[in-house]
Amino acid sequence: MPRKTYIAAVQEALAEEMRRDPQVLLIGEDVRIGVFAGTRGLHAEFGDKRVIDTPISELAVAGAGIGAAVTGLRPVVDLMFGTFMFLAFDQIANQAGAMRYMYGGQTNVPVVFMTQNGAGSSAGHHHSQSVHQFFMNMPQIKVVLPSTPYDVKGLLKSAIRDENPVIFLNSLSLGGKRGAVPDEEYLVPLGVADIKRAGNDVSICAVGSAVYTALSAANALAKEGIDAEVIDLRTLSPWDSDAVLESVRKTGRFVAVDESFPTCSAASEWAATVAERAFHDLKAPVQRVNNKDVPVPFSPVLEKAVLPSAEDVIAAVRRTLE
Amino acid sequence: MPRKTYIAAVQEALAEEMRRDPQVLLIGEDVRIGVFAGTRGLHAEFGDKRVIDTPISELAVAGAGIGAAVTGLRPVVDLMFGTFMFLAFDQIANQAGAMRYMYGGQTNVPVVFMTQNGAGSSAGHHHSQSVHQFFMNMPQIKVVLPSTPYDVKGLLKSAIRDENPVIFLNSLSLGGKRGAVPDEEYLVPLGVADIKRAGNDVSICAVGSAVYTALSAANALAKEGIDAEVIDLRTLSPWDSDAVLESVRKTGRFVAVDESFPTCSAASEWAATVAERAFHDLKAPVQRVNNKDVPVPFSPVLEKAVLPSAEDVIAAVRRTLE
Amino acid sequence: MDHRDIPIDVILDIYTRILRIRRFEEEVGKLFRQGQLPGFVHLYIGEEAVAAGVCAALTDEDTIISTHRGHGHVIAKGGDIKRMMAELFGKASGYCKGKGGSMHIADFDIGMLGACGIVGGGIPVAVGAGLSAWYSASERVSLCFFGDGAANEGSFHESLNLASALNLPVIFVCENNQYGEFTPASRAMNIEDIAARAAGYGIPGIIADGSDALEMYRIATAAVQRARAGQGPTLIEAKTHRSGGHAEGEEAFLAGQQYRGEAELAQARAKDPLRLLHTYVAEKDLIPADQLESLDEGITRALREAVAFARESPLPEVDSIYDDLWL
Amino acid sequence: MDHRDIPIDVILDIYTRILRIRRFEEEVGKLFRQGQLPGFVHLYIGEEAVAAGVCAALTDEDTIISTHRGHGHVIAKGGDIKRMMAELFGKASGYCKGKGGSMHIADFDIGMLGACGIVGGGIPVAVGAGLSAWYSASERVSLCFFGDGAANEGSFHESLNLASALNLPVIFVCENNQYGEFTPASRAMNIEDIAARAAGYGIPGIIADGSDALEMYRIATAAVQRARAGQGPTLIEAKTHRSGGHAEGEEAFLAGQQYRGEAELAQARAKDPLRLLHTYVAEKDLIPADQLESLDEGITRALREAVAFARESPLPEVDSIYDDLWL
Ligand SMILES: Cc1ncc(C[n+]2csc(CCOP(=O)(O)OP(=O)(O)O)c2C)c(N)n1
Ligand SMILES: Cc1ncc(C[n+]2csc(CCOP(=O)(O)OP(=O)(O)O)c2C)c(N)n1
Ligand SMILES: [Mg+2]
Ligand SMILES: [Mg+2]
Repeated sequence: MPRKTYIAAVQEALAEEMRRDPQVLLIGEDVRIGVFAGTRGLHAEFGDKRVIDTPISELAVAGAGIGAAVTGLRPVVDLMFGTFMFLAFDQIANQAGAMRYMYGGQTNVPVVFMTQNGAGSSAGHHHSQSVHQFFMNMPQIKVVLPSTPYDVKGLLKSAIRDENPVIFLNSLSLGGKRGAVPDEEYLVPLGVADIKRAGNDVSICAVGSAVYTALSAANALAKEGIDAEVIDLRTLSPWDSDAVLESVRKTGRFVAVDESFPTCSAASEWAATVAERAFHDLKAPVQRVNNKDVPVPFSPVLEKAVLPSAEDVIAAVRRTLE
Repeated sequence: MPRKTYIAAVQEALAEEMRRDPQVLLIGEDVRIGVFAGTRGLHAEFGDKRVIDTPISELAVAGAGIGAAVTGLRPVVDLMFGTFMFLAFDQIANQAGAMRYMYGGQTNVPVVFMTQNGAGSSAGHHHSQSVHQFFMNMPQIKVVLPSTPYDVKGLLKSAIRDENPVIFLNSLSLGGKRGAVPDEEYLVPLGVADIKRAGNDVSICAVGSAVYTALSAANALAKEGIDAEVIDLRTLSPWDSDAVLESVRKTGRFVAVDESFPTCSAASEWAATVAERAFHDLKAPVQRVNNKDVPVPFSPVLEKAVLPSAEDVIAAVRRTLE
Repeated sequence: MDHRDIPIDVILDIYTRILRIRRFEEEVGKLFRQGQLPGFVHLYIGEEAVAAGVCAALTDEDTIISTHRGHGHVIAKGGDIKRMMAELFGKASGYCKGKGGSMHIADFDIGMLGACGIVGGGIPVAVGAGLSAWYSASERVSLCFFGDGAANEGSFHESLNLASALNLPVIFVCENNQYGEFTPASRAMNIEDIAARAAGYGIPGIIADGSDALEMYRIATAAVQRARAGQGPTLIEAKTHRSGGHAEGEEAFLAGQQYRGEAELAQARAKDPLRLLHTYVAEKDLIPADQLESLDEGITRALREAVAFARESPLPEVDSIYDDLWL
Repeated sequence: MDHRDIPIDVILDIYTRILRIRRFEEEVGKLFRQGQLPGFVHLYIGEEAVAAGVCAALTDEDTIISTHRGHGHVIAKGGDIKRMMAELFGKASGYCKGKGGSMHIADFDIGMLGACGIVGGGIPVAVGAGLSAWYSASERVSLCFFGDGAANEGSFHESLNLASALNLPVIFVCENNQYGEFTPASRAMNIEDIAARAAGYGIPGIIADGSDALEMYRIATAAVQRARAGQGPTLIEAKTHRSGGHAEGEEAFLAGQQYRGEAELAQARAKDPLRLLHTYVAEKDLIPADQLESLDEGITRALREAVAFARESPLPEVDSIYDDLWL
């Protein structure tokens, strides 16, 4: 299978869906140029009408995506960085996240909001945050955060075909990551986890960049004979709790790894769910590994210190083995 | 002790702090009139310069509060309804929630953002949401959600004196609730929970309106000889995990009651923390009671059905006793 | 006013829309005072000429987006007062099965894309509806109503600029009733005319007498033509008045506080759009008086039926809370 | 240009600020290309006249708020290039102890209330600084820089209107360098002059030649006087050009894509504010050439020291991540 980068897989997904369905279009700031390369090259193929540069107006651009979606199009709205979504928060939460329900099912809202998630550019707090936890709280919003080129392509294609609003998060630090991506068409369904490493001693749950943190911890632990299972949820909402519970039933130990601020995080949700529903299988307390509970500092040495590390994960696993 | 309403206690707190400290002022939409009565009467006493009606511009008004705070004032910004904060989300998260850290401690940010939280007016999804969970995720933001007239007054006064940004949430449905409020000055410190009912069989943790749901469940359970402890956290961030863990060590059972959407909620955080740090004390799985995982519908019969009820809490307690 | 070029049937149509809104809102006010309606209701009385005149300039394919004060827009676009009333009662037979309520009525079948409890929240969505008309090279225009207060929201600014930058067929109708809740527009902004903001986006900004339904119709028609011709968005500022309060039952909020003088209120009521159009029609002898009267009777009867329908409709099943989440 | 009324010492002061910014930015560009600086850097070269002219019109008590392209604003306000450089290197001796970086430099002691990575994010904060000056009846004015791109954010609209409604001493300086990242302003808005938007808020909107530092100084001085006199906010649009890219290293982003023609770039460079002021000073014989030269040498020396200081400064202790959270 050909090996492609994560961001090239994003491009492929967009291009394929735009070719397949003329109702799919792309709007956002500098989508022609494609600052993070996810949208690069699409303007050349699809032109001004389908690859639409906008003013710097996140709220209106998000709303325009919603309005287009409820009138027959399938827009992908590029919002560039996670924190910029805060400017569009009202439209996403109050409109996209409610219209179908509030209007008694009169409409579908097939819009995808795409952005970069997490740290990785050493650019300080405003460019280094994870935002998935906010959208997970919203009942009518789906949230996706893939970790591999294969997944990102297959999931983005599914997200575009989904009839509901989807927050599609690309892991900022994984843009250049390479992996096998078939040339043939495929889809990865939303809501299905993937076991990235099978193991019997402890279940580690992660998404996005944290999957690699988990994997590298698992590899280190393997050398000591500790056999960790790494579950990549891929979709955060709705999330595949069955896969996680099944794994915990096997291992009896659970560690959540999540690059985000800790309180009310995805890791909190996973840990709470496991504690609630797999309590009797647990041999040790659930453990969470998140960012340290501070804003993300600029200096690489500090940035690294606040992000979850393989050492943090190893320590958490050890705590489950005490 | 005189009995006053929750909202009258809010008024008293604001008036007392404005009398005490000329740097305290109030800005927001219709704060002169005081739509929810929390700011009513203050314009008559303090005039145009300290009770400032603004245009309907949540983002700029929140930002103005921040700018005023970093230049020496202590503004209380009234944002009326929780969901309106979504329009100010950028300023709250990216500015208030980061300036002190990002600028290396050069400034304090003594601003209070006040709003109504939760359902209670049967006005549909846009006027019926809890928002505390979003702000709990932000490392540099404090979050308060009191349940009684006594607490709301003492906590609001502390929030105004705090040097850090505080999201101060009034429970929408509790405005008319009466309780003892001394005429003498007092403060309730941020970050300290209050046991609203002592008990030995199960620990129920709640905030705001959910405290009453928990209490009425506890009363019903008492009739069957089940003795529940109800912990009112009062401050959600930073939250008094010690008080909760201590209670769980005693009871061995934990139920979180939280009027909000379930995923990545305050209840998730509490449940995860208890599962992580009091695992060996737990006799049964932790339990969460939240809104049903759907937007908040308008029709009172549906609205009631989505909100956490005493029956939901009783059922959750029973699950811990199985 | 003189509107000789507007055909009688259009005038009658507009008159009918106004009257239907008026009677609906009067009934809603009464029901609310009787404690029969949950939640908040914001009545449109005094502003009917705006929705009626504007919507008469639209086709069924054109879409509108509304506000918290939305009943008038739904009716003007052709909404069914039975399903509206049932929605206000929170009944299963309502437009949104009881999930929306007064501030969230929608009827996608007639291009009414929804009212909105967030001030300014519908404006960006309307840009999207315009985007999709433009994209599909359809004749459709997207129109959106909002208040003077909403014109101070960031969403107003971003939306008008975005629609202008992309040259979309969007018509922005600002209902300047001089108040955002209890704050007068004069205190919320230092300009006389919100229409003046259009220049900041390079689009036409037109001031209209929002009490004159036929002027609203003419101005909207011109804006619609522009939009259909690919000439981009227009901002229309309708100067209007609400003759009642911000929300029904606001006396409870106000607790004796005054925010609007009697003189001002009297002035506002003098510009009653229903009476003005009635007088115009009568003076010019355009429509026979008995026809207008039987129209009123018909509407009143339909309203009685709508209330009965709403009352008799069942409440939604509790389990329906799980419906309409995902598609 | 003719600025006979501006005293020589002011001209020299402005010239010094420009030159200090220029040399700083040139050095930063070099260091970035050498891979010595983490993160993004957005250089201010070509736009120096705006910050220099404007800040020369301010006192130390007046406050400014900046953008992602903020180095020039810090220096113009009197910032310490050593602590700036150390911050860019992510060192403990930096302005923000390494927590802020290029997009988040602040110096509260000199009224520099912070740069900001969120486009338009500083504008509302500046309104608040104005609010507090107004509230304390201080002479202080609050000034805020932002780009043409930021003028399309809701924060711009809400902030200008709010400052106007409350009549606050806030000066909004829009640095219209014709681009928001790679999108030309002409595609992001359908107006020639952002200053035209001021009319929508009932405040003066003034177009300035952002390459002419002395014009910037004069226009800013007038706006400052207005603000101090309680006459409210002003919007100044400085027409300017960035002579480099949006961000250093953008070739990697662009991957060969062009967004600005050579002719346009040449035109921009012809308006180099440093050369223009140098020529003006030389032609009028206002400041001796050797004085300017030794000024340059002094700045260059100071910069070398700043780089050395930054290099030699220790990295922050890892444990310092827990400092500066709460007060
Ligand atoms: C974002 C937001 N802020 C505040 C409110 C509370 N609110 C409801 S209606 C209203 C006034 C709106 O004024 P305007 O836009 O002029 O409309 P009008 O009520 O006059 O028709 C306000 C402030 C809201 N619903 N949404
Ligand atoms: C809210 C937000 N949206 C988008 C960005 C990405 N971004 C960084 S700089 C920039 C361009 C800003 O243009 P302008 O305001 O004209 O300032 P300039 O860079 O030209 O100085 C953009 C879009 C951002 N940082 N913040
Ligand atoms: Mg109004
Ligand atoms: Mg620019």
